[in-house]
Amino acid sequence: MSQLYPMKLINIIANGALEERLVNMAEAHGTSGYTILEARGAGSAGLQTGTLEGGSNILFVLIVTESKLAGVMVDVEKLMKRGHHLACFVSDTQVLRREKFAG
Amino acid sequence: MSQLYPMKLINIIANGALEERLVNMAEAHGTSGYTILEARGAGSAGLQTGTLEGGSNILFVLIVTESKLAGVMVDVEKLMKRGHHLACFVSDTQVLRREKFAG
Amino acid sequence: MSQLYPMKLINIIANGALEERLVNMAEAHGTSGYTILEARGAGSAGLQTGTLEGGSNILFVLIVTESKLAGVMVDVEKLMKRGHHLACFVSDTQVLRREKFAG
Amino acid sequence: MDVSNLLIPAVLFFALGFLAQGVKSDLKFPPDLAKALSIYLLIGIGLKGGVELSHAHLGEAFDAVTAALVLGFGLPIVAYIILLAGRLDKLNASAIAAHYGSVSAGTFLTAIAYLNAQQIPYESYPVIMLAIMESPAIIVGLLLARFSRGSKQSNGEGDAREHHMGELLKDAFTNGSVILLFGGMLIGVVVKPGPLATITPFFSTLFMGALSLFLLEMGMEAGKRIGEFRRVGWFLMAFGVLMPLIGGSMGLMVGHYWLGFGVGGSMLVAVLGASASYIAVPPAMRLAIPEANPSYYLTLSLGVTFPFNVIVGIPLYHYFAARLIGG
Amino acid sequence: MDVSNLLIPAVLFFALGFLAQGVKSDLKFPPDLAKALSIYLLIGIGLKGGVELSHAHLGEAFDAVTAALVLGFGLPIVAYIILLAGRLDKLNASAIAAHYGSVSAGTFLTAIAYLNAQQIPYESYPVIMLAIMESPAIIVGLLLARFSRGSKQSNGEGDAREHHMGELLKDAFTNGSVILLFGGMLIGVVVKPGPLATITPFFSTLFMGALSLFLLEMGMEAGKRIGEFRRVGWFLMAFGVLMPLIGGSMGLMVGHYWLGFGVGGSMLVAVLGASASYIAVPPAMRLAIPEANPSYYLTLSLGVTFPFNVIVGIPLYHYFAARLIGG
Amino acid sequence: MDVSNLLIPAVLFFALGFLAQGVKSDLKFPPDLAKALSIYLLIGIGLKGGVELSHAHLGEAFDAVTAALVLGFGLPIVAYIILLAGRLDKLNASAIAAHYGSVSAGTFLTAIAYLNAQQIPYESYPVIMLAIMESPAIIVGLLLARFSRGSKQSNGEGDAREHHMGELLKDAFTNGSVILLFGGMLIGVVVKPGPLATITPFFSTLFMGALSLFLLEMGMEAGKRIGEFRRVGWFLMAFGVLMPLIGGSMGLMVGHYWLGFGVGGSMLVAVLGASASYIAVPPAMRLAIPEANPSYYLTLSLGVTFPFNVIVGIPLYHYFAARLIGG
Ligand SMILES: Nc1ncnc2c1ncn2[C@@H]1O[C@H](COP(=O)(O)O)[C@@H](O)[C@H]1O
Ligand SMILES: Nc1ncnc2c1ncn2[C@@H]1O[C@H](COP(=O)(O)O)[C@@H](O)[C@H]1O
Ligand SMILES: Nc1ncnc2c1ncn2[C@@H]1O[C@H](COP(=O)(O)O)[C@@H](O)[C@H]1O
Ligand code: NA
Ligand code: NA
Ligand code: NA
Repeated sequence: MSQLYPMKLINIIANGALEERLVNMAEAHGTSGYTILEARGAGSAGLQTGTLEGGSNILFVLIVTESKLAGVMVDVEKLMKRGHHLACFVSDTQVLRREKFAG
Repeated sequence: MSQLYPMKLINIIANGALEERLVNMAEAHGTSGYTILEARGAGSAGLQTGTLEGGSNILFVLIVTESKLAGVMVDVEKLMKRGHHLACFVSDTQVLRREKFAG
Repeated sequence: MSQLYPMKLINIIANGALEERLVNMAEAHGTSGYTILEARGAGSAGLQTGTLEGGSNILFVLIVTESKLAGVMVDVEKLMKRGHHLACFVSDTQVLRREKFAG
Repeated sequence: MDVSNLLIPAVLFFALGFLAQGVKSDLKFPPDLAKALSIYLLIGIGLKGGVELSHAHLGEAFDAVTAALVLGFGLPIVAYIILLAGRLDKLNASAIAAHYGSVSAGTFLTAIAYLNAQQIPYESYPVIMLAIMESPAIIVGLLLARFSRGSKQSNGEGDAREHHMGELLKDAFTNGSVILLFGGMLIGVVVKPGPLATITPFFSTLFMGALSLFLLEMGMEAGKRIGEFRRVGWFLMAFGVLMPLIGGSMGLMVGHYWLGFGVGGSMLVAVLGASASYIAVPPAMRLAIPEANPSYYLTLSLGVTFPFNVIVGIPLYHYFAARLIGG
Repeated sequence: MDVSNLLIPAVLFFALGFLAQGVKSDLKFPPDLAKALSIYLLIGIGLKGGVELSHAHLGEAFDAVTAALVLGFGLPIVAYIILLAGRLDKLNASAIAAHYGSVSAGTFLTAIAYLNAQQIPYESYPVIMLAIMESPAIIVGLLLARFSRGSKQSNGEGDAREHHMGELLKDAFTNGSVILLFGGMLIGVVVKPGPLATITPFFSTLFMGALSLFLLEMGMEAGKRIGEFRRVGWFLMAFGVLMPLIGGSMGLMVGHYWLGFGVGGSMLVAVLGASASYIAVPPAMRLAIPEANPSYYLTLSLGVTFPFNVIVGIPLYHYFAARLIGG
Repeated sequence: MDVSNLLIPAVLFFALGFLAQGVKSDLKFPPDLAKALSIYLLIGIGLKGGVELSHAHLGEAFDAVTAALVLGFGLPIVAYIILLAGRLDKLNASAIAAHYGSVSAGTFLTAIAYLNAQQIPYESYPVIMLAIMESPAIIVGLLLARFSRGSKQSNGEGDAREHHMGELLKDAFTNGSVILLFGGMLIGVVVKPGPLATITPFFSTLFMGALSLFLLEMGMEAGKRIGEFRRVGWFLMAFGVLMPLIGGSMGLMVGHYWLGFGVGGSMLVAVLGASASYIAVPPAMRLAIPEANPSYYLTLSLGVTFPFNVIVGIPLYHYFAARLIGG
């Protein structure tokens, strides 16, 4: 039975314009990497049809160790405090290789 | 340490033709919003290559408060009872701002 | 209140070239299906901008019964042992219809 | 029937895509490319139809429209009866029938390319018939399904369905393909030649090249469906080859005896009758007949009937049109 | 003002898309298609502008650039004052103002198509002005927002913001649209006619057709925004119709009295003044004024002002240009 | 060597994309656009090659094919030796070597545009060589890696691998680029001029414009890789500039002394030798040599060698070809 190790799965849904900021954030916290998916939707910032840059969302996925979670959350809250429209949710997950994500 | 609040993360994978129905459902339950991602795959409805409208899936993501979950599930089951092919799975998650999702 | 049944949600992020292998794996384990989303990102394999086949990721999503998890993990580890660059994480989830996924 | 007639880009690109799948090539098409191309092609046909409609003879146009409606409403019923005779459940039969009553623009355009390559002239009305034939079959499918459900109507869900019905009928006339075809047609009719000429290079000059690219991708799509054949079983597979022959001959009759078209035009009506929709109808059936199994109708229309028509059907319908009319 | 002038492909395709949404058609466009088309169109305009710039009269070009800067810096301030007068909060006012100081290439190109269709000649400088006018309004919006925030500056975040400022200003000049327009322009200037001719079929011959397809999708986008109208409220809705009229008349004055353009040229400057950006500015405002509500400015520029300009504004500005100059 | 020769759209658009990244512009390309364009371009080259092949002299064609095979099998071995000399591990060396033995269609087409711009004639065979050279290097890389793994073979996984091997070899001949190039070529050969002319506007007239758009995006891609330079280190960076010079000179020799091509043709063979694949080979190596680090080979082929060839290499190879042959 392969061993699984607990990690935190951070999901951030925001306008594509925030991509660079989020990537920098991930790198600043020295995560093993990051994943981005194109998304559409609607929320407090209105309709995001995904057709124009100004109306396109991304789903930014970040797997981090428990220890890194707090730090990332602080940065995400900073963005929200500045007024950026984004949805952030965190779930428990497990990964196959701890060393890969514990950087 | 930033406070995180428990929420339910609903995922629905279905043919793109169901998008309007799902969006209406989300709005009927007064969620703070919804997110849609393009997807491909295979299931009981066969191969969904994503190339033609009739064979393209969406991943419909909905974050709701515990209290709203039951109601949404009832609507999803209605769709399934009508025969619609979809996969629905629910996970526990936590969000940064409760007020944003508790609408 | 609609009944929800526990399942395992397997997520694999890898280069698109691995798609066929992953699909075969899912079929080998007799899952009810699989879902694929296009993704970008960065990791130990470097930048994956999604622009060229060689630099495009997929997010491969698989819902399986607790009992099938171990078997799938073994296959995923085989891929990793061969050197394939991929991120695999598993979460607990719940589905609306057990019989749909318990195949 | 000279095989070299099949050596036209449209057919060869389709074959190439099909073959690429056959040898399990890692060739991938961005999913959105096919969607973009089909939008482009539908607008292009619409514009072409509109221009021709603008100097069409009204009486003839009216006949063509009526014939299209007859085929659109009639063929699904024929298909439905055959499918029930094959012991297929009523709901799947309704959904599949709708696909065969409707048309495949890709097949129709391949036939056009085939005729152009051999400099065979053809009437312009079939283009209009193509647009007309998108919707009726969807409605027939809807009604067939509704009656199939029968008793279900009595229970509580019934009302939901009733209420539903109107919306679904509306959908049949507002589905994407219909909007693009008729929209393009209208624009082709009302815009003066001057301004229209500014978009001709895009929508007309490039048309056949774009069609080739589209067919390459459709060839791959068809190839991917082969794996689904075991799902649909032999009876349905046979239906996927038999039905186009029935629809084709009915189309041929209508084209020749009713509309008095020549070899080219009659063959095109045959193609309309023979082809099955894989763009407009599948999403419509997803909503209208959710109980039906999408892998049945997609595999049949895209994986069986489409390749059959492109490779075998078109030259066959041409051959019979020539025999019948003597072109 | 002959209504048949509106019967040009660009306008009709926009209307078709808008209508498709109105009837709730299931017509879907692959999201990436619009992005690809706007990239194509911006390069195309740039190349066109570059070729014209290469045989432009420097003095006149300089005047046009100055005028563009004046409009680009002036219009947002006008918009800002009106919005504050309407009791809109300062940050939303700044963000919206930036959109109206900038321009919409889609609207501009529709105007070009409109002029071509009626064989009305026009000066080439407005193309250059279009490129110039992308950035200034973004900067004005930035500065307005910064002052609006006022006190906030004092607290800790302040420095972060300061530090921020330079980067944001830089963004204004390096945003995608600016790069494509000026890049295309530069290439149009430096490449010799021979090599340039090799890309003309792609970027020039197809241009109007590609524009039609883009406008079809933009029509759908505009249609989708109608649902958001209740969000923005009546005052902003009115602003979305009033502001283009103000910007349009200012543009008309500048075009005629300052730059001495004819009917065609003056009308194009009016369109630059009247149009609001929905491609370059929204993402810029997302970063520069995150506090503002994106559904306000997107709904206004794309859902209200864009349709208004395409259907009503363009012929209107033409009418007044003709009255003023007597073309 | 007149610098103005570099002022051709292809090169300038590539530079524009590279620059856009350099200034951190927010310019984004829809990911699928590059994939769609590369499919289009490969088919386009194939068709062109097919047409030329159809009136090619068989003996000469045979020589060209042989030469292509020699380069395709030889160059990776040269690259491999150099890389091992630089103390790179065997598996990464094998993967990188495969990229340099194969070719870059984007680079080749830029060279074609460069020659056209200066009206320098060139032989048609290099197009065929391009198609031939896609696969051999992949096979060499595979074999090199297999031997590198050595002992591993003995353990249980071995058989898996053995079993694997055939499939991987098959992949080399069925990868997407090969299918499109040879498929296009075949279609170009068998289709009669009449029907072929119907797709020429799409695949041929637009070709250079589409190439410019593709290179714009590739310029951005290359620019994004700069951040990865520290990952690959100095030795590999140097290799990325040195190897094209070696491959280029070998190509030049082959083109001139073996195939007896003129300046244009010899330069094109040099470009085939000098260029490294970034479309077909990376995914192949992902499967064939998973242990290798993809950021090495992608950064080298796309971030170092591609820009080097487009900006410096092509004029350089032309210069030497002219010196050698005296054009
Ligand atoms: N309740 C929700 N469920 C799923 N996605 C949401 C929800 N609320 C917001 N989102 C997504 O998050 C994006 C940004 O949210 P907002 O800040 O509310 O505009 C929206 O465009 C949606 O895609
Ligand atoms: N076990 C599974 N794991 C992941 N995705 C699934 C699974 N089963 C079904 N799906 C997805 O859900 C879609 C609809 O499922 P179905 O109703 O079985 O056709 C499929 O096309 C797949 O994309
Ligand atoms: N910590 C992480 N969080 C989110 N995604 C990741 C993370 N690490 C890797 N990935 C994704 O997994 C892919 C493969 O990872 P790797 O094997 O490290 O190259 C990367 O391209 C990323 O898209
Ligand atoms: Na039919
Ligand atoms: Na303006
Ligand atoms: Na090479």
